[in-house]
Amino acid sequence: MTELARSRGTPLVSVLLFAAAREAAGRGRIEIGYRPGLTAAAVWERLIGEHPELEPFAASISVAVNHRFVPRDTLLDPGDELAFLPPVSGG
Amino acid sequence: MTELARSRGTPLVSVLLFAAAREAAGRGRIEIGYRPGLTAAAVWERLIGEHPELEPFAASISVAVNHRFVPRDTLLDPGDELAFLPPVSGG
Amino acid sequence: MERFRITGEPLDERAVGSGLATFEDGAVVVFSGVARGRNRGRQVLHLEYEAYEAMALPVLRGIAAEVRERFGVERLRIHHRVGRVGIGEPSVVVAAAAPHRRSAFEAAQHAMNEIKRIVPIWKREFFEDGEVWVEGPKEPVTG
Amino acid sequence: MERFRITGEPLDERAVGSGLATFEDGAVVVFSGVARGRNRGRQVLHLEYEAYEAMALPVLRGIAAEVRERFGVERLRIHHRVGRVGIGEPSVVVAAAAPHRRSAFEAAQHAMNEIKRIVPIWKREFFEDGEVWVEGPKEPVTG
Repeated sequence: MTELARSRGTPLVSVLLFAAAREAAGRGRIEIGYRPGLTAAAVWERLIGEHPELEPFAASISVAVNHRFVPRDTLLDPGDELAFLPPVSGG
Repeated sequence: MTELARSRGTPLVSVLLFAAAREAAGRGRIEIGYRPGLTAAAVWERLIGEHPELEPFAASISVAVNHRFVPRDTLLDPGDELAFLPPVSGG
Repeated sequence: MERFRITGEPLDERAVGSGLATFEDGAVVVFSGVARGRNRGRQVLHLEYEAYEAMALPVLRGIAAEVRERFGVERLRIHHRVGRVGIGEPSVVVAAAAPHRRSAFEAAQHAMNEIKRIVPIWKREFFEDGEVWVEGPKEPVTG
Repeated sequence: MERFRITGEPLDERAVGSGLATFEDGAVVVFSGVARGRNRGRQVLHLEYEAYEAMALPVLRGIAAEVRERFGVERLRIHHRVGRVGIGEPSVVVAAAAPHRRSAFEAAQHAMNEIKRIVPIWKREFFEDGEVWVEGPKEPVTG
């Protein structure tokens, strides 16, 4: 979808995946096209559609937009950096 | 009393004072004669008699015999090391 | 010495607390999280940490702001390592200085609890026969 | 490295926690009590500590035994300085290592609380215009 979005000059949202989720999807960064009304939850649903391996993360995934934790129903803006974070285990 | 006790070959109890109590009494170590039935409290009373400057410590002083905290009414044995400890402030 | 640091280099545990106390501080607490050689009965060969660094740093700053507000502790440093960490090596060092010990302890302990809960860093354990991503609290963080 | 030490020499904060963690430990907490330059609004020039050393060492061992029993923490070191201590210098360093952070924090904090409560050591503060023996909890310890 990256190339499709770019070719039309559509405003983009960057989607980041980390750790086990990144490995499950086989990719850590995806650019998707922005459209008004797009929520983090909608992006997640779309990701699961393309990468069913992400399904097990659904209940525990946290969402961050522009480096801040946000609720899943957060509306996105063009240029946002959206990240899906599996349960953290730093320290 | 040290010399008196020694001259008779009486068994002794060593009495130690520390910090502010040591300075109040002007001495840190006193040997006193042992007699059956002697308690830490009795030694303290005798100390206060000789060093009234110790009176203010009466309520807060802790008692140790042979490096262990003990109640004031503890009976002493010959050769014991008896210490009167003002409230500690280490750390 | 940076207050917050995510680094691929070995942490200098000794340096993190050094020079942190001011004239009025009577207590310094330094916590080191060390890579354990055994976890849930299995021998661990080494660890690997991955960070979402652009987010981890502001989250650490947010933790420090909360520590200041809750415990009045302003002198706090948090250094976290990423990449491969050998057994016995520190993966995180938190240092807190305060006039009295209680708030220094609270600050360091609360910071560590929050690091475990919300800082976007992930740990992978390597065993003789495989590897596993460690997952922390399953409850999603919602801001 | 001695587990318990009362010394007239400067404490090496860095060394006390060093090498304490074993293969199974994931947490090391090092607490340093530092001579403050200000106390109750007065400027302190330096401190002086006096110990009843023959008793302080067994009391420290007793604290360690209690820490082991209560928190299951076996790796604990306590070093206390005596004599003159300059402002900013550590007067006491406590290090605890354990598999998990909670017990390491509890061990270090409880050890410090007990040091303040029962170890026969006394602090004297020196000011521009005099000096004063600091007194801890007024409640006598009865064993």
